[in-house]
Amino acid sequence: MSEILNVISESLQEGDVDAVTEKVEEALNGGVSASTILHEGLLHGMDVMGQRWKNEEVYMPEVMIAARAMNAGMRVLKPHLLAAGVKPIGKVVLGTVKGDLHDIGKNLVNMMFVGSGFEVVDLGVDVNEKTFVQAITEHQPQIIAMAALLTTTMSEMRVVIEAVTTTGLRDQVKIMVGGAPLTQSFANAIGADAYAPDAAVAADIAKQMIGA
Amino acid sequence: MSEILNVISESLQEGDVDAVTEKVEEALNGGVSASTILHEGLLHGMDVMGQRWKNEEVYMPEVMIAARAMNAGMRVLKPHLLAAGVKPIGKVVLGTVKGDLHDIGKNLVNMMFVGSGFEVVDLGVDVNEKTFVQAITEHQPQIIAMAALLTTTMSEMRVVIEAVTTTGLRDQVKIMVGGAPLTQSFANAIGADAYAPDAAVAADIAKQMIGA
Amino acid sequence: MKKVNFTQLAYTDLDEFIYGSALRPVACRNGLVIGGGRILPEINFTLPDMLITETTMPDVLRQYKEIVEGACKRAKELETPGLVVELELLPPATYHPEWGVEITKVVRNIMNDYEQKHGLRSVLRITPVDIREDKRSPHMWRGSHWDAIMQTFAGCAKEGAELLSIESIGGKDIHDDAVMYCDIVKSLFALSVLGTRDMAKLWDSIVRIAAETGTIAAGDTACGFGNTAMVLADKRYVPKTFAAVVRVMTVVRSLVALERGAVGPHKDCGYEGVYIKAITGTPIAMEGKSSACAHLSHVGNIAAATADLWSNESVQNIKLLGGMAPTVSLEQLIYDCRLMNTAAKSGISHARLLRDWLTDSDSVLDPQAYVLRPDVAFRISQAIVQGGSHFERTKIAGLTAVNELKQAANAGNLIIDPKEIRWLDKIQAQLSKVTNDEEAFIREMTESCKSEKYDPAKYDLK
Amino acid sequence: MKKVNFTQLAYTDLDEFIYGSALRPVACRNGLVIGGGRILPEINFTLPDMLITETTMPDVLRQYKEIVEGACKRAKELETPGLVVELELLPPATYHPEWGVEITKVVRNIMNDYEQKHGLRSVLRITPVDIREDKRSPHMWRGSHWDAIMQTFAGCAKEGAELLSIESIGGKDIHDDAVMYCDIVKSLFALSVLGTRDMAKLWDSIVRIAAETGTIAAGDTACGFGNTAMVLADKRYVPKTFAAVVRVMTVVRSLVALERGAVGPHKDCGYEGVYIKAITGTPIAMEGKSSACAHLSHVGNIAAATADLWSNESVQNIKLLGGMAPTVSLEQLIYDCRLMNTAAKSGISHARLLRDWLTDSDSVLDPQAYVLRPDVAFRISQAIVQGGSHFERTKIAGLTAVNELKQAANAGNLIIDPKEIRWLDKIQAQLSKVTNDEEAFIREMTESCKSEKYDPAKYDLK
Ligand SMILES: [Zn+2]
Ligand SMILES: [Zn+2]
Ligand SMILES: [Zn+2]
Repeated sequence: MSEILNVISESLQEGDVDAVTEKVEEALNGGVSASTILHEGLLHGMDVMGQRWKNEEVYMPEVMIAARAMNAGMRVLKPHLLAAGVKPIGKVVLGTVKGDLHDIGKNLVNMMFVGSGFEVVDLGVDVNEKTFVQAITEHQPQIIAMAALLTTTMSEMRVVIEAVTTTGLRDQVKIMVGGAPLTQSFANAIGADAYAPDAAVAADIAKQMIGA
Repeated sequence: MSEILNVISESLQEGDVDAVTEKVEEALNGGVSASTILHEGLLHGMDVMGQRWKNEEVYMPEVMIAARAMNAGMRVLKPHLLAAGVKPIGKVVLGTVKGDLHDIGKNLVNMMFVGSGFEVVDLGVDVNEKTFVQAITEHQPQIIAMAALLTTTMSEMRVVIEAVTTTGLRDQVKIMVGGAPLTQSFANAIGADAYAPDAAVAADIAKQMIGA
Repeated sequence: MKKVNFTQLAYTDLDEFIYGSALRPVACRNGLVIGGGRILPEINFTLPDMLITETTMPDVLRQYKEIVEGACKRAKELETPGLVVELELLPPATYHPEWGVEITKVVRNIMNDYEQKHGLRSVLRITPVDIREDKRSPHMWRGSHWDAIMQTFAGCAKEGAELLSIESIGGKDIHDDAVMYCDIVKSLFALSVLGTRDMAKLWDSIVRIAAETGTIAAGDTACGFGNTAMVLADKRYVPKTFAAVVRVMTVVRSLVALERGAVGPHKDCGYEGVYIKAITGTPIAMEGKSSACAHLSHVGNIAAATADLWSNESVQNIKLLGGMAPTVSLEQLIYDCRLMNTAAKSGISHARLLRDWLTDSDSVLDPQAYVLRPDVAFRISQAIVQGGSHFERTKIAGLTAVNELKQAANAGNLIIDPKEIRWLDKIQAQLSKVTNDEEAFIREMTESCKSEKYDPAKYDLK
Repeated sequence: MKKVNFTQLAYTDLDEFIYGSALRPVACRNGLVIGGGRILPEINFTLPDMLITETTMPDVLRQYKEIVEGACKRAKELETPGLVVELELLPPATYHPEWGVEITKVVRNIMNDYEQKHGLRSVLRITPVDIREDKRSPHMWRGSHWDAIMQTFAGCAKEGAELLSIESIGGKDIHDDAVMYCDIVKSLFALSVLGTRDMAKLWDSIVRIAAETGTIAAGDTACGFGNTAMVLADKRYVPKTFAAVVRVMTVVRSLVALERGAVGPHKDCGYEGVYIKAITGTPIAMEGKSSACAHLSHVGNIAAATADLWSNESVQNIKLLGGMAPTVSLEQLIYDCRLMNTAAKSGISHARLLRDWLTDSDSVLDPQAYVLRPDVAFRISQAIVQGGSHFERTKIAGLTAVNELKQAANAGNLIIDPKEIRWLDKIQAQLSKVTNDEEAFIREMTESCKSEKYDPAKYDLK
């Protein structure tokens, strides 16, 4: 790996937004392809952080801060990736379901997705089925990810899946669900494609699901 | 109430099998109708015991012993009831489902049914769906009552209900279910007509269900 | 700004700081006294997987009926000397105060019944959900969402809910990020500026409703702050040391309820209750091992050491083999209370022994447990009440907690992973750098805390 | 008939009769000692609503994996010094011993993993289900059903299950009716004649398998007898006094396992364990408040007083808010053990204090709790071991229990409903009338106990 990519990866691991921005620009100017910067710089750095997290060497904020730097790098990189026809490994529409105001788990999942190279459209909390359906039409994601933290909102996921099915969009997207009161068997029962038992594994499961 | 019916009721409450048998015969010989003996003698006595049980004045064995005496009285009375065209308030086919050897709860329910004037066909424990279906054809009950005490046998109830439906017998019977791991919502989910949260209330629920 | 200013601890003797007894016990209408010498169970519950709508309301009411009927029946069978039932409303039942009121009626009816027929003395705590977290809430202290909360309090109080509580969320808009990024300065801002300001307004209103309805302004909990950090720490997302320091910093925020006239019992899911009790002498609800149904924790025993009510936090109404889960939970609470009350009945020195075993059994293994030690809570509380403002107090809370944890680790009284120690240094450095000028701090943070979720105008900050 | 005849108590000093310590501790292969000075958690579990068939076996194995993985992970996080996992097989996994063996492998693999990687010391108890209760079982001591049970023991032992246990059902065919009708004479017959005979044959075989596989013949439980009565008493179907007397009468039956060479730890769901420990000095598993998930009880605290393993009895693998139910249960067990071990560590006199609070907190309120008092268990055990035969001992057990309960009620040490006292008189009268001639008793009962369920030929009785 060339020196500059190394620096990008390491700056990202340190969460240094300025350095990442600057070095990505420098690499582009130096003729490194956007795709190489993405994979061997940014995603490489995120991969290292992901490994260190799995090895219990770092905590989530350190991964989050790296992901924030990744986001910064992506802002610079995105037009170049588009121009070169490089696509993100996948696009995810994400939200906490209607009636549920829980935010933090969803935000963690968001960052894990970003760190794995997904493009994420975060619909926020208290998202009803219409908004999910609309977002599929508008953003054409491969994946819909829903969170629910209450026993009295988890069944809103069923409502969303039914709405997606009724509008004929079910074949276009994989649907994954997560949240404290959920289980694999609930996910199966409502017709979801996957269940993430934990925010930390959501992105891995998503990758498997779309073969990325 | 005439003196002899009173004596029958009281003997029954004491669980005195011999006295009940004797007095029922005496009443029949004295020209009291079988139906009157049943309702104002035997069932009256069971009613009193049921009330005393609800008021926490007696324990279940005392009710059970009364029910045993009721059974003895019924043995004398039955041909006369048949001759007079008097029918039991209902017929119940009862059993613990396949794979489940639990007996005691089912036996309690049996006795509660008998004490309420039902005719009971007890299929025993570990009863598979075929045996239930056969019993409907053979005994023409109004009610099927099933028990399951294990989380790994409760779903056998679903199997039975499906078998009853498939064989076209579903409209002929009401189905009630009970047992420690069950809930009303499980009963609803498998298509049962009623759920008995407790052996003590099973007969009351059954009566309501068939409008007896 | 404070109505009552707690500048010293209510307790002077650590030996008296103990479960079941509070210096300022709370007497309820039916004579049941909380903190009057024995610890009592407080049962919590939620609905199973179901939606709450106009259509499902009959089912919803049936669920609550079944739960409370089951709980009261078991409490009676186990001859419980007293019972607190907490009705933590779900969002729709606060958005529609009339639903909350209807649920209260159903629950209260059963409780009345068991009191009259079986002599089971019970008290109902009502906890509306703080729907001001909804982005559509126009303002923290007025408008539709505020009104719905207050109507819920007033309506439920009239129907027999006697203890008024809430898990208020003022500052959570900032604090969620503070936890996710382990940003202790943001945490300080959220708790000491936004949180305390909100608490003052909120509790002034609740105290007024309590006075008008003859009920008790009980207390708040920093659940959305401290427990969020704790749960993330338990998943190893954030360091336990961070969660422990945040816990201590929530003290100043939750104390505001008492400053504005609340009298306890403090709500269950705020472990800062230990400090509240030390400072104010009012009784507290706590939750520990018996609330594992709601969240795992590292404070299963120590949480009981100074508790006056013992809670299970929350459990869905689902069937376990032994019965419905809330009934099962209550049985466990009752036995825990029985044990503690039996020890207490045989003398204060025995109660202290049990308190200390409860304490020592957890405190060495986890920093979050360590800061709940009665002696530690005493020392840190003493430091906190030296602070002049909420801002200053919260900063003191954080820094003192860091010191206590470091000393404990050095002395071998607390086992912390070196990774965790590193975070203590980080927190200390960040907190130490914060200006002492509150106004300057607010300006600085308002500048840097731009986010979609946080709207200063809702707090009347520009 | 007995290999070892226990004619006096192992304990001479009531003060030493305490939780966590047994006179004859059991050392496992990995060095974990049960009854060696500290009480350890024993986690139990069952599957959620699902069928067990050839087709669902992959799902079944996934379930067990998830359960044990979750339990081991939490045990490690809470730094548990040792863990016993009980695998109570469901009927299909005993009818098909190869399924039981497969499940054992999966479970044991995870336990090995946590032991090697994280130093979590754990031991597996295997409990086949006693499928001889099936009417199709040709005989109690030979034939298809007996063979399947023994194959299960041997197969699982080879795969790393180290403690062999069973809830055996010899005599249950009669005893179910005895409970339903509160017929203490039938109970006597079921326990002292059928039960003890069956236990001798059964445990001779299990002890042999243990010797052959280098595992430990642990112990039995009269769950199907004593707990059936207890659960019905809790529903108010049968008097609690009846259930209490039956409990004491089960002692003689369960003791047979030890007479034939079992060495403990006695299985959890037999509260007669207290007596087994008093008489033999072997460690016992007990279950109390933390087993409310499996069944409510009136012995939530007292059950812990002399326990060496602390169990939750059973819980389905379903999701609670805090995690999967078995994980939640284990956390509660761990905290209970922590508290008891902390007290014990600060001295035997402290352990005794805690033991006595656990005892006193329950024993006055319920006869079933009262007979578990260490002092009462001591006195009754002393009477029991005076009996020459199992028959005589069981009769003594019942009559002595009646006396103890009456005296306690008279002295105000036990509150019993007058209705309940009436039943004590009844039981006493019935038991007193029973002949002392065992052979005559057997003849008489075989005559009068005609029932569809009971077939004397299966016990080699004519
Ligand atoms: Zn909370
Ligand atoms: Zn709560
Ligand atoms: Zn058992």
